[in-house]
Amino acid sequence: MIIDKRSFTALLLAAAFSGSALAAKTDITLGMALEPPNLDPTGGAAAAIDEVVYANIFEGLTRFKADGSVHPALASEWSIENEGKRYVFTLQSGVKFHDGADFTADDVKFSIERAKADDSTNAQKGLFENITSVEVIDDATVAIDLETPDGNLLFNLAWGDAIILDSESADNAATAPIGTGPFTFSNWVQGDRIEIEKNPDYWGEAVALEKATFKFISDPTAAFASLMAGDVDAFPNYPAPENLVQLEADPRFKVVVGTTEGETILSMNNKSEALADVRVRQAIAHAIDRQAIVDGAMFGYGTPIGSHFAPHHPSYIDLTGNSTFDQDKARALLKEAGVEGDISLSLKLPPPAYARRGGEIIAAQLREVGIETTIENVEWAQWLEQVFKGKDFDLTIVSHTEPLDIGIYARDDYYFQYNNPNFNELMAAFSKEIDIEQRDIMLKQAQTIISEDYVNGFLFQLAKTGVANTKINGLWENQPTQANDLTGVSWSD
Amino acid sequence: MALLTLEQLSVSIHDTPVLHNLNIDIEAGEVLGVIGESGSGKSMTALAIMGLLPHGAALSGQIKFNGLILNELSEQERAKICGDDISMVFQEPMTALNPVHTIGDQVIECIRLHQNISGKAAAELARETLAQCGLPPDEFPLSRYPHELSGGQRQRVVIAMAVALKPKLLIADEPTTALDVTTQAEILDLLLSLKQTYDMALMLISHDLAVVANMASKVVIMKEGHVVEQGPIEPLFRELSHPYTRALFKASDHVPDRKNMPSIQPSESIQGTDTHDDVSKDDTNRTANTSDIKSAGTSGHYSPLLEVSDLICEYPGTRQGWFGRSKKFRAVNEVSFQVHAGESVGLVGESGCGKSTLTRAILGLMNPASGQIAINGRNITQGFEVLRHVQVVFQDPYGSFNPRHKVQRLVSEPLHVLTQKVSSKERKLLVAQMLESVGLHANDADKYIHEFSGGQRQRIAIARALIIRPKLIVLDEAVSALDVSIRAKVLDLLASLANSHGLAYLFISHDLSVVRNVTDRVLVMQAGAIVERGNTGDVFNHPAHEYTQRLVASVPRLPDYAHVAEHPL
Amino acid sequence: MSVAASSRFKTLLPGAFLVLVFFGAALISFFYTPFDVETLNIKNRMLTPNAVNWLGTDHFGRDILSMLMVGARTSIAVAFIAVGIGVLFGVPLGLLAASYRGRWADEFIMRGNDLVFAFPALLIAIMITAVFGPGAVNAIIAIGIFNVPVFARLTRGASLSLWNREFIMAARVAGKGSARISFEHILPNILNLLIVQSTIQFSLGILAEAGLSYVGLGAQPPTPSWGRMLADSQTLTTVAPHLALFPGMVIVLTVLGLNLLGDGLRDWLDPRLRRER
Amino acid sequence: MLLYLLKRLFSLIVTLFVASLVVFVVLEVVPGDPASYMLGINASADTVAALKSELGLDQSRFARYIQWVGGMFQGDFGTSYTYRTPVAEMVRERLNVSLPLTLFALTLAIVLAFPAGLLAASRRGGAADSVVMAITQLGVAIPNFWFAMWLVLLFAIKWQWFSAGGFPGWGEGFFVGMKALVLPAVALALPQASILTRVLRSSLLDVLNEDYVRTARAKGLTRRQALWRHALRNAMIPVLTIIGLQFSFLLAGAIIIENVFFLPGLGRLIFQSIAQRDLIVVESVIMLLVFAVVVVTFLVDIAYAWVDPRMRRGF
Repeated sequence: MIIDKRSFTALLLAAAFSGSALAAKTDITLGMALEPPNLDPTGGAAAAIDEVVYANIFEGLTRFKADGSVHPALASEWSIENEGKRYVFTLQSGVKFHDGADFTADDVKFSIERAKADDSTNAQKGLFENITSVEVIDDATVAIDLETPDGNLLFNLAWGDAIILDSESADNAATAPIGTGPFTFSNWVQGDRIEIEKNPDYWGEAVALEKATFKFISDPTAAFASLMAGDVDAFPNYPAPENLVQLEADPRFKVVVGTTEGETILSMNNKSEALADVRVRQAIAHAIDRQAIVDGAMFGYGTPIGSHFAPHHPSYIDLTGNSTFDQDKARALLKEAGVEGDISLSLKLPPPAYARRGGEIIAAQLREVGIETTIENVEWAQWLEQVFKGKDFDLTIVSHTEPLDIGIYARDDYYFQYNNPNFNELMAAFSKEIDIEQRDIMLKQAQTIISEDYVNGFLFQLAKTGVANTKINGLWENQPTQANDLTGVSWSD
Repeated sequence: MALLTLEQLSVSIHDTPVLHNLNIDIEAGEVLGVIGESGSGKSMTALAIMGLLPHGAALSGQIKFNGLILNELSEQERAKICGDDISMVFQEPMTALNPVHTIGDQVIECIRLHQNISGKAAAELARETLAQCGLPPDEFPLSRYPHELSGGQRQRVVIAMAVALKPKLLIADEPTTALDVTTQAEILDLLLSLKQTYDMALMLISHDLAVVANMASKVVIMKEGHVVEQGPIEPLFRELSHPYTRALFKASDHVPDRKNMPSIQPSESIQGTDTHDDVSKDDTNRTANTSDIKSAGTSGHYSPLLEVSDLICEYPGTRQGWFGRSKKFRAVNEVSFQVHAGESVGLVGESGCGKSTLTRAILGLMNPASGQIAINGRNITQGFEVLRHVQVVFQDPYGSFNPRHKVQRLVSEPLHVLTQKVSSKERKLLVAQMLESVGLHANDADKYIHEFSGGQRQRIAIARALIIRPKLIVLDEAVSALDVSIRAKVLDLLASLANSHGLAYLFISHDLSVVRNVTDRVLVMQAGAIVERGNTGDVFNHPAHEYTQRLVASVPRLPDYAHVAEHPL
Repeated sequence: MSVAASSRFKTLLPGAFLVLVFFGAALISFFYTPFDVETLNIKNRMLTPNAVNWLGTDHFGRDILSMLMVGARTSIAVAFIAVGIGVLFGVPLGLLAASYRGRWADEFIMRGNDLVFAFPALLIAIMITAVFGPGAVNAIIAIGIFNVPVFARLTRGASLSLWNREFIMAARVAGKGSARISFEHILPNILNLLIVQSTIQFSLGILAEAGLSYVGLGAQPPTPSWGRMLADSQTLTTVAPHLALFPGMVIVLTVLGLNLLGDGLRDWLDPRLRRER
Repeated sequence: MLLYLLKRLFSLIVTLFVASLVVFVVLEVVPGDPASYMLGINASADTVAALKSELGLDQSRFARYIQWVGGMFQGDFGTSYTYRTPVAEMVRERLNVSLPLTLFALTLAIVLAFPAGLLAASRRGGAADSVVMAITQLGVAIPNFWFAMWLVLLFAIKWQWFSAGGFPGWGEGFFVGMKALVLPAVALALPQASILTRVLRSSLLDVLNEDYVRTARAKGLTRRQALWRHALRNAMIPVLTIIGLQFSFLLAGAIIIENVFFLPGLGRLIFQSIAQRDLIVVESVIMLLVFAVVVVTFLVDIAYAWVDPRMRRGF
């Protein structure tokens, strides 16, 4: 067979071209500690769902960006009417779901009403409580009416639980998610990985990656091994801070330490016999050496906090001075409360390392001032049942990862059972307040109240410790919400 | 030159000498008998020749065969001779064959190891040899597995393997000891005829003088690893000049002194309760009598010590079909007999005839399907105190004692059956008494059972049986496992105890010569039924039933020239 | 004799030595440990072996040698009690089954055994901890449950062959009942077998405790246990390998010691167990 | 034999039935429910209730048990609460990893154990025997997960010959799949091979004491020939029992190793499902493992008959 010379050259060129195109990688493998149980962010609370689908497969009307700010997504713009009680959204045009269906205002109505419905299984149903109705004005315009003015609506709509689904495919979102995002779902090997591919028909700015794989590696040793062996390219939430030093020393990797919305606290049951006395709670607060916990449990990663508030938030005030590490003071307080050397508390620890390791350290620290604890390690399901629902605990350690969630202290039946009418009033006023300055003042007041009431032992703000191949750009540094937004991710060569 | 010569052969195992400077010759085509009691080293000699000594054995001297010094050959070279020129038959046919291979494979393997012939030819040869050994191919195809054969048939397979290649020397180590007496006769005949056919030398190892006497032309007598004497058999057995040989002869046909026994002959004429046509009901009139006079049994006031009537014992068999009833195997079939106080009754029969089941039933260890067992006129189902008049001595002197307990506790165990409490002081006294009455010392009570020899253990077993002063002792093959000399002593002991304690014995054995010497009456059992009964002497001298005749004829006898024994069989 | 003697030096003595070392360490830890294991010293964490902390310190700055000594208590206690449960329930069940051999009670016990046996040990542990939460006590129960059929089967099997022995018949002729024979005659004769099996199960118990603690189903903090030390150090193998090395080696040596002891005991207590003939 | 098998089959079914009851009852009392787990801490009570009814968890226990067992008879294991996919499908996918891993490890164990056991038995008391025995003593004593840790450290992290774990799937080709299973299989096989070696050796030594081996030697077989032709097959009975036990042990016992190597196998599925209170998955997987144990025991019985003709007759 004789090959035409010109076509041969063309072949070579093509090969050379494609070769150069391959020079920068277009696929990425991300490690995740937990596998999502399903892929429907509107049907479950698991952070892992959002970590796969948020901004990649599904989009909402608004979205969070890396710095936590709220930006337009499927809604290109909006206007606020009726004294803050009506939001009119203009939708992006030309948006199609991955199955080819058109995205219209009907889908928005469907999605919000589905989340609000009586038989809804949305884990954050509260986000939609204030919405009275959704009105389709035309295909590209939709209006949301509120019961009371709400400064948080755009923020709320950016949550993964508020993404927009197509009524046709919504029921299958758990296993076959059909969204509008820049990536389409392609494969799920349960127990091992989920693969997504570039959506060629994406309405917005095209992404650099062709393919992304989320690999589930729950074991921290395995996580380390998988990075070292090159099985994964990045671990946005690296589960073993103890190895970070080593990874940092490795030129192949960069370690990015950012913040999360996770206030890690030693929750106390304010209604339990021993802890109803504020002096005991204060004693515990003083008995705790936060830095030792950050060092011992998180290997130095994490910022000590003195109240239930994220340090990177503009309204943050440092209240750690209210609960300095002072064992003598702790002992004195216990004596004052009349329980010196005669106090034994249960300490229930959910699975994460911050809780299990932190719990061991706290138990040792409390023992120093004469408080005995009985550690009980529990699974999350058990924790939810016994601690969260049953309030059958004295102490527990948990990281509250929802953004700006100081409002939980206003819920009287919340699991730590804090009950302060003044604080409740403050929070009620805050939710109606639109003025930025006023809101700032209120938030500072709120932080101070719970800090001085020693509601819980405030430990540290959970750090986001990500590890990535040095050639990867565009991964989120902080974690304003649970997400592995890949839209801006690319390889440099 | 001799075919096989053992020169100054000594063997020790883990530095314990077991053979001392043996010098033995076997000429081609001759039968050499090797006689000795357990521990005499006769089996070890055979294993030394075959190169199969156990782990840790050390050998000195020479084993010369056909000009080769066997013990200097390599394992491979030796393996070429074993199975080809020299082959061996072992004592235990039940375990001598590999259970997972067919008998054909095992014979063929032997052939093909030494001869380079096709599998087909080897199979043909195997078939021929098996047929020659009494296993015709139509009944016993090569595809049979060992577990499908009886002990005698298995021994024939082992012999077939040994003779398939027409060896020059066949070593048979107690080839019939584990077999029934009728089978023994057949196997011995087979060995003789094969020896003739193939013109091979045969080294026959046995503890049984009569077996050897009938087969061998030359004999070696061994004791504790030494050759006591050897030479042509006839002069040796005729003269019995060596005291050990003489003692062996005397012991092997020992008749204990039972002259002082109270000669109880209760009115036997009214006892017949047999239902079998072919069995007489009456000792004084043993001719076949088919008439039934059962009713007579109830007349008279005398109640026998043990009365077994119409006893049937069954075992569950394999089930027929998924839900089908299992067909039961009847081990004891309508057996009736009596034992009277002070009497010694023998029960003989070959393995599987049901005598063990019968024993178990009498001892209350299993429930009969129907029929009655009465002791002193009371049914044994009425409770264990009825059984206090019966005790037992088992065959195995090693297995019949709990190795964890001291003799004191072992011997006193049956006291449990007594209704009244016995204080520990009384117990001690009783045990001491019993031990002394069986010829042991009172202070033996503090020892463990492993400190005693087999014969001593049987004495302890007897002491244990005696302690509650039973009227009847069941001797279940009680002397079968003992060497002849020890057996003689135990039999003497039993006889004297019968005299002093007025005991009755039910003497169960497969060994006809012993039964003959120690019992007054005998019951012959076959396939679950008693086929013949009567005074011991009459039954053995003039057996009426065809089976009894066969049994008696099969018992090996010492040749007439050897007449040290007072009562040749 | 020489065989027995040589095996004693090859297995029994080294085994006994190793086991004594670790039992001794566990006992000593009640009175003395080089450092307090309840006090954390985060600043001194993950020190490599040195003159002060002979085996280094762990991720909380605790002395590893002291931790191993105290951890020995947990491992040994868990394994010991679990074997105890197995013996306490399994042996009587086995004896009962053997004395009712072939009858429904036997069948019932053995089918029950099969049922327990059908659940892999780890599954039992997972199910138990799911219900009652993780902890040393539940690890004991899980391992113990698994030991029951082991001992029941062993006891039944060994007893069955004894029931056919003539000395048992002699006892029955002496009018003794099944229960009495089981305890007077059967039990003493299978005791050696049970002791040997116990050492084997003991070593398996130590391994099982380590495995359960490793996956978080075993002993809970602050109780130190070898398995938990391994679990805690698993992410640190690359940073501080000695954290995983020492507890692992201690487990290996203890299990090795117990196995050698078991083998040695088997030869020494009763050579006949190795089969007569 | 057939009758015996039928009898065994019957007791197998009874065992499975009782096991299903035990599993169901035990897991019913486990605290925590899948709906609250799935919805997290901010969910309202009526949301949880809605999800519960959607999952069918509001039905009576009896009804759910009947539904579950009834479904299993038709091969329907129900639908996972959290994954919302048929359990059968999930299990099949996990079996694709667990079963090959188990077989791989078992094969490895057998391949290692047979030569070692034969060598040790034929050179009893010799140097080779001592070496094999010493190695197996260690092999039995080393916890497999600890061994696995060092394997990962050396072969995956240091030398990078194998990946540290994970499973690419059989879609990538047989050898790619097998390569991913090498380290876990080695970690699993080491103790099992040691156990098997010891059992084989002692079983061989027992059999070598049997009369028929002496008979074979008298026929002119050398010690080694007798070992191969006559002892090995007879020594297989205890070895088969152990292999059967090991199969079921490996299938379920790989849980820890699956964790170390983050393999998506059955063990991890159990762990994950129990944490998520996906009880229907837990129940079904446990039943499957119990079923496997029972069936393997049954197969071992059949294998006995294949090895030993004495077992073939009667019952």
